[in-house]
Amino acid sequence: MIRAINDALDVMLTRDPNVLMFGEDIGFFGGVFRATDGLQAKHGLQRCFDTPISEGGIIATAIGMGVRGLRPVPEIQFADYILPAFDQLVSEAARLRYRSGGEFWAPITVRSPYGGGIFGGQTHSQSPEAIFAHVTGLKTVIPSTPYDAKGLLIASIESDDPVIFLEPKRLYNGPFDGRIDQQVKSWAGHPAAQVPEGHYTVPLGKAAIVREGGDATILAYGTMVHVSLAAVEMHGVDAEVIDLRSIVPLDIDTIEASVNKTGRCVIVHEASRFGGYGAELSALIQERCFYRLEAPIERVAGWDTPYPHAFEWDYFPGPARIGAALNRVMEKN
Amino acid sequence: MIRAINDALDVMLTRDPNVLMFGEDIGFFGGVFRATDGLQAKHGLQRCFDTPISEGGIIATAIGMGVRGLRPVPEIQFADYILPAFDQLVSEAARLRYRSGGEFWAPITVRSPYGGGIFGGQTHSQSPEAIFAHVTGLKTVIPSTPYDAKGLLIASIESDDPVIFLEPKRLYNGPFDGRIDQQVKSWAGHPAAQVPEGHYTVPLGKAAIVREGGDATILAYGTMVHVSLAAVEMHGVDAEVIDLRSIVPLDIDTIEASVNKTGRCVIVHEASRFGGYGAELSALIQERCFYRLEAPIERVAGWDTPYPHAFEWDYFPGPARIGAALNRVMEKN
Amino acid sequence: MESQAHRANRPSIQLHIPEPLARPGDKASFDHIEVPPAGSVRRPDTAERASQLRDLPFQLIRVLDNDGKAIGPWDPKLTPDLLRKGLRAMLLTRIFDDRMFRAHRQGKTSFYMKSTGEEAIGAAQSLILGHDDMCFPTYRVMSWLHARDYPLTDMVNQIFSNARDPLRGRQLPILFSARDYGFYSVSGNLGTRFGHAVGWAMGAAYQGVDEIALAYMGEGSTAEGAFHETLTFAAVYRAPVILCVTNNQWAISSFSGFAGTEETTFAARAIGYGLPGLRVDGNDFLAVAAATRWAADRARSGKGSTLIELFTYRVAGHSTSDDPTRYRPRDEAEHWPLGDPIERLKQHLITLGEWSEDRHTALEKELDDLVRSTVKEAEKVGVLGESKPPLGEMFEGVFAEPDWRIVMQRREAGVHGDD
Amino acid sequence: MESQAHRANRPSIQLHIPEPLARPGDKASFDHIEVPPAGSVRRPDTAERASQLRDLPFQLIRVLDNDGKAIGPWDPKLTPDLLRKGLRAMLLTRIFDDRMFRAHRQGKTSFYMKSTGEEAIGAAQSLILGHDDMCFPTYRVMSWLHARDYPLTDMVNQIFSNARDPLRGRQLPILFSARDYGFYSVSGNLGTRFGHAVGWAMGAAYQGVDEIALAYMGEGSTAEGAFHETLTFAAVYRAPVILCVTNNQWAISSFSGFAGTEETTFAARAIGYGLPGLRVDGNDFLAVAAATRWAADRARSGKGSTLIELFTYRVAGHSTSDDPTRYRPRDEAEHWPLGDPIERLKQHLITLGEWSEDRHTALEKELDDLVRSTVKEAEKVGVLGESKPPLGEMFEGVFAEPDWRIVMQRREAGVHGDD
Ligand SMILES: Cc1ncc(C[n+]2csc(CCOP(=O)(O)OP(=O)(O)O)c2C)c(N)n1
Ligand SMILES: Cc1ncc(C[n+]2csc(CCOP(=O)(O)OP(=O)(O)O)c2C)c(N)n1
Ligand SMILES: [Mg+2]
Ligand SMILES: [Mg+2]
Repeated sequence: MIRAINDALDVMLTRDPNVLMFGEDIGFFGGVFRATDGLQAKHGLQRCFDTPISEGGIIATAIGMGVRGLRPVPEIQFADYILPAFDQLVSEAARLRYRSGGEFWAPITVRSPYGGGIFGGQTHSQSPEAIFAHVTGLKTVIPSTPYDAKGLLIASIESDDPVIFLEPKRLYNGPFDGRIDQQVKSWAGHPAAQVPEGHYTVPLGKAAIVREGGDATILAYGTMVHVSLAAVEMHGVDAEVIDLRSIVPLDIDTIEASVNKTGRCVIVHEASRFGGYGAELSALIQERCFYRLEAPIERVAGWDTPYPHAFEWDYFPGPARIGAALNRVMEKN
Repeated sequence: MIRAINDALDVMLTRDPNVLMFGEDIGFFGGVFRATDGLQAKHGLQRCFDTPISEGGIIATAIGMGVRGLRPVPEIQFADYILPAFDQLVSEAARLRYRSGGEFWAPITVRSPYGGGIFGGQTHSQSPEAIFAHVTGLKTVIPSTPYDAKGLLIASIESDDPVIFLEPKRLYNGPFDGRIDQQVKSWAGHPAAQVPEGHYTVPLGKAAIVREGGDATILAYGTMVHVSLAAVEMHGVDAEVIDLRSIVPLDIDTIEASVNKTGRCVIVHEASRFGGYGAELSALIQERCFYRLEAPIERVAGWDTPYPHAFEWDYFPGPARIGAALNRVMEKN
Repeated sequence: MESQAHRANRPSIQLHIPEPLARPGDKASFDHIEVPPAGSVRRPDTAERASQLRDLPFQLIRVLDNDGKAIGPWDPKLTPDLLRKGLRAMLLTRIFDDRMFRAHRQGKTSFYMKSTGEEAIGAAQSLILGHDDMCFPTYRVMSWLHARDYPLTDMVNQIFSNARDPLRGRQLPILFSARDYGFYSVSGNLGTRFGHAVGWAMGAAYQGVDEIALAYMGEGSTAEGAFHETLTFAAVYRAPVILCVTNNQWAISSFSGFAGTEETTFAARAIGYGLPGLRVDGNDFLAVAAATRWAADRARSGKGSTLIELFTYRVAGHSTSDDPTRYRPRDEAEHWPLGDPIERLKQHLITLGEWSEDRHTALEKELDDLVRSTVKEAEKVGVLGESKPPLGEMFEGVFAEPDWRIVMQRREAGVHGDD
Repeated sequence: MESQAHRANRPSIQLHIPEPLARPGDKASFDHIEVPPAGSVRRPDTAERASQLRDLPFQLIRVLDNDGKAIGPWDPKLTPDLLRKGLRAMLLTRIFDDRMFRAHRQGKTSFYMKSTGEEAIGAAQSLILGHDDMCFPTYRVMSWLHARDYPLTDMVNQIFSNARDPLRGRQLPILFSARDYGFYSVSGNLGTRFGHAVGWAMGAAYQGVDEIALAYMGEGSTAEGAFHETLTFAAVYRAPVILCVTNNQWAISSFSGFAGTEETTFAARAIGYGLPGLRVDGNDFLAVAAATRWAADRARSGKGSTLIELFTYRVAGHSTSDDPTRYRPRDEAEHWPLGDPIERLKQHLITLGEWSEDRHTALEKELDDLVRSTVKEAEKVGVLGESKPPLGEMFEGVFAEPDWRIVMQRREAGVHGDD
């Protein structure tokens, strides 16, 4: 996936002189995860450069450039470190178009690696998507495959709205499915790792049904898409697995159709459960599919604790926990 | 309510030399809403003082004092302006005890006026409770009456955990119930405006059933408690109205018992709907009361737009919108 | 570890809380403020390195002397026409402010903020910078717009939040936005736009054009982290931006000691970033113009950013919600040593023979009439509560295109068709 | 508005992006760094006003000369015992770091960070400050703990995240906390604890005790808004706190130009806050000790905060995840002009006749053995993945008392009883 992201950035730098990117260590070095590897050398010092360690400053600067008509793609090194820029994102990027009567807006795309599974401890593992989803005026996009990563990232950069583009860092180098007893897989051979050359987009707000099924619906995004597929495989439930791809805008139609069909639903995310994005999904589904639901909607999520270093695999929602939830919605206990 | 808050602060300054407070304009001036009126004169320059305009600095400083064993009660002038301190609250105050293996913690109480109804426009009207509720390690408390305000504030200051204490600014001077065609009321004569002298607490995590009823359950907090009561009165539904009082910790037992009794539920808050705290309530209830629910849980909330100045009363969830939702859960259409 | 025994006879420790020299009831005092004579500060070449300019932040650039003459190397030698334009803008600002403040008392608007005593700042800078430059304002530099002849009716409509409000009822009065007038969107939260100016300016440099940005921050707001982030980015990338601290000595009820001036100046912050820092008499139209032009020339020639402290005094209350007699002597403004910027510019023009008391009185009358008739016109559309933009405007502009939530909620709120 | 025509023949504008003097393959260079002789900086009285100290941030306080002699007014005249303690702490830090780095390669821990070349800082400051003072560290001052004889086994257990980890498996290796050793909780996010030090120090002043705080921030991290907020509060309330910028010139792959040093120093930031700013040779144990003592005396006597820039060089990679040869010349460290702090202190002690090569070799051996045996002991408990604290620890310490969510989730996660 990291190469697909690099490719998307390269394509956009090549196509559009208004695109530029900056962030901590992304210039000469190419980023701590190598997302911008080679881009400064290829496109020049001014198109992809390092910044002071100041997330607030990075986003403020990006907004100012966006106001001029540029399309900056700032990187925040870890999503945990977006918080110093939270005010800029919420009070400025998200509000600018509205409050100025449409005179100004900030077409910025904030890329940031997020999520767990790499033994990164509390401040290199968190999933902050819920606090963005609640902010009116921000879009939040989360890919789960190389194909989607490239297409969604290009669509995000081309969007005239501010986009938080969260990259599941555990998927950078392979489709991790939570089975920690198995050999680490690379993307090689995965169908969605075939990334076309050049420009293409995956539209924001369109979910993907990554597995059709009739017994239950699983809603997931990012790494949890792969973990959910593994859970389905391991637990023999014919579940439909939906990859949301963007959580704002949300593809409510696809979700509603699926749950109306299956009558059962499990929602999965890495972020802690209370007040997480799963709560909104659960609320929406019960509002729209109430008379079709056969069992309570289940949420499988991180525990309501900070992300704990040594307990990585106890915290991370693995296939076993998803399987148990599937069993509960199938009333198989 | 503002006098009850002032009273609580006065009581705690008198009782505990470890209590001190600071914030923008709260010292000599007594705060833009007069919450600390007279406290500097009475307790001294060092116990209640002004600060630089730097919410991040205010909270960082409070944490450092808390670590020493003091119990600082910083004020953030408007809840909209907590965001520059969001990182301090989330990455530091909320995590300190956990990550340090219990060596350090920050018993701070962050007071801040929040919510709408005063024609304050986008940045003086917002309700940010959902983003705090999602943060593991923070408590969030919201009173709706003078009695509760004093008792909950004292309990918050005495709590060893960091507490976000959100004061519904529209209730400072009277029990506003959303009926904008009626005369503005003061607290005089309201039963919960009788505030005992001296020290008492209202426990965190205990909801109040402010109106018993059998037909439906309304969950609300802050200003919306009063608006909900007005809606019940105006629409003639025998609804049980529950004032959550603290949203973390949440009194799930009281909620569960009520909804199991009524089978119908309306959740009300001022904050915008998508990803709001109502989503968590809705998700919890359908998880716990699924087989008792007779109709979809309804959410009445601010629209998914920024808080708009001229459209105050179109945005603010008034008794009419709550009434319509009550009708929908009662299937009265 | 060293023994702590030797500390025994140390003075006892106390937490220092800054206090202003005078509170209500005290005798007002500006004794701590040194006012050097006009013309006493050197004017270095705009190409000089910042490290050669470390003396400037501790001085005060003044051009107009007590007789209304322009003195010394910073005299910007502006044309009488430009000076009269500036005077008109300042006077209009003052008259407009007074009228709007009264409109608030009459319930015609929810909120208002005056810039009494600070009118020179926006007016001078607006006239010195070019049409393609961009200013990132606070709520207290409305004279920028008045200097560029922003349509007064639009302004009043915004303040009345009526159906013709150019910001569509979405924003608090006076938190303006006027792209065509080089005036960026203001918002209620402090400090956050300072960094946008740096990004905008970096964008100009990136595109190879010599447009520059100018940003304002109140002295109280400089305590926000955003101030530092902005200066850091401005310095690191040598952004063509002028960063202004309008030090009017008060932040609501808090005197500037709470922003950290007990031992230094705001201009001195520049030294730590390797930037030039100018400290300027903000009530001196010519000094403001001169310093701005110096910084603009420097920025346009690729030499980067300048920090300018505009030393002034907030004569009025903070806003319509404020009562300054609660926290400072009622007559404090009368003791303020740097005078009234309007009066000073007027005297200068008279000294030059380019203005007269009669013309001044006539101008006052003209502007007063203008404001009155504009308010009348806006009142015909409606004041707060009588008239507002169509309800549908509440749902516009959240995103470039609304998503299903907005579409559904519009409907639920009863918005039909074009409304 | 002024016409823009006169700009026609301006030089063309370009966005400036800082670049270090040398990248991999280039000849390493520190030519831009001036190294003044030891003893050349004046040592003002600790009671002097900050406005009298504005020269200091542009100098470099050094005590040890090239022959290992202590020179000039800043010589702290430490006892040989204290010097040997310091040497031991530094050496232990170096040996421990090397061993842990290797342990990471062997998969025994998830992460590690060395402080090679910077050991003097934590060691000297730890020994100068008192037991009741509190340090707010970064991940790169572990020598503070080694100087105070923190139990090595506990440290290794934390790094191995095993069952005896004093932080209960909740925190990344090396993000330590050791209250009894005056060592505040470190976290992965940068900069946020700087302000806690000010609050802690204000608390001390509030309580009328002369305890002081000392906080660290890497030079890269100074760009965070928190840096400025901290300095502002420290200055406004004259907090008894020493604020240290450890300028090791690199922030992962970014040279210090990205933190804004192309035209100034970090110590110079102090001027804008009205604080004293000292710039100190961070590889000179005596200079660090002397500057710290000066600032501590000042703080304890109610004169407030000092900003100290500790000029040093990050010899190793940023962490176990980093490969510095990708972004700087492989041999850059060898050209660094301020030498190795261990070597310099050792020479000084030898010059004083208080140490010898033999004793040094013996000490190295002793410490190496100590570290080896400690690691063995910790390995008996278990390395990463072999052993961890009981699962129940995941749910402890979220709040003072768990709420129902934690209680239920503990159960759901399979925690029984005490586990
Ligand atoms: C982030 C933030 N914090 C606090 C406030 C509340 N507030 C509004 S204006 C003001 C004072 C600003 O003072 P200053 O920066 O000196 O500007 P002035 O009003 O003097 O022009 C304060 C504290 C705010 N609007 N935003
Ligand atoms: C808020 C935040 N932003 C970014 C990071 C990622 N990060 C970790 S260390 C580091 C470099 C820090 O450099 P410096 O402050 O100079 O300290 P040094 O490592 O040199 O001691 C960065 C960018 C972080 N941990 N926290
Ligand atoms: Mg001010
Ligand atoms: Mg560094």
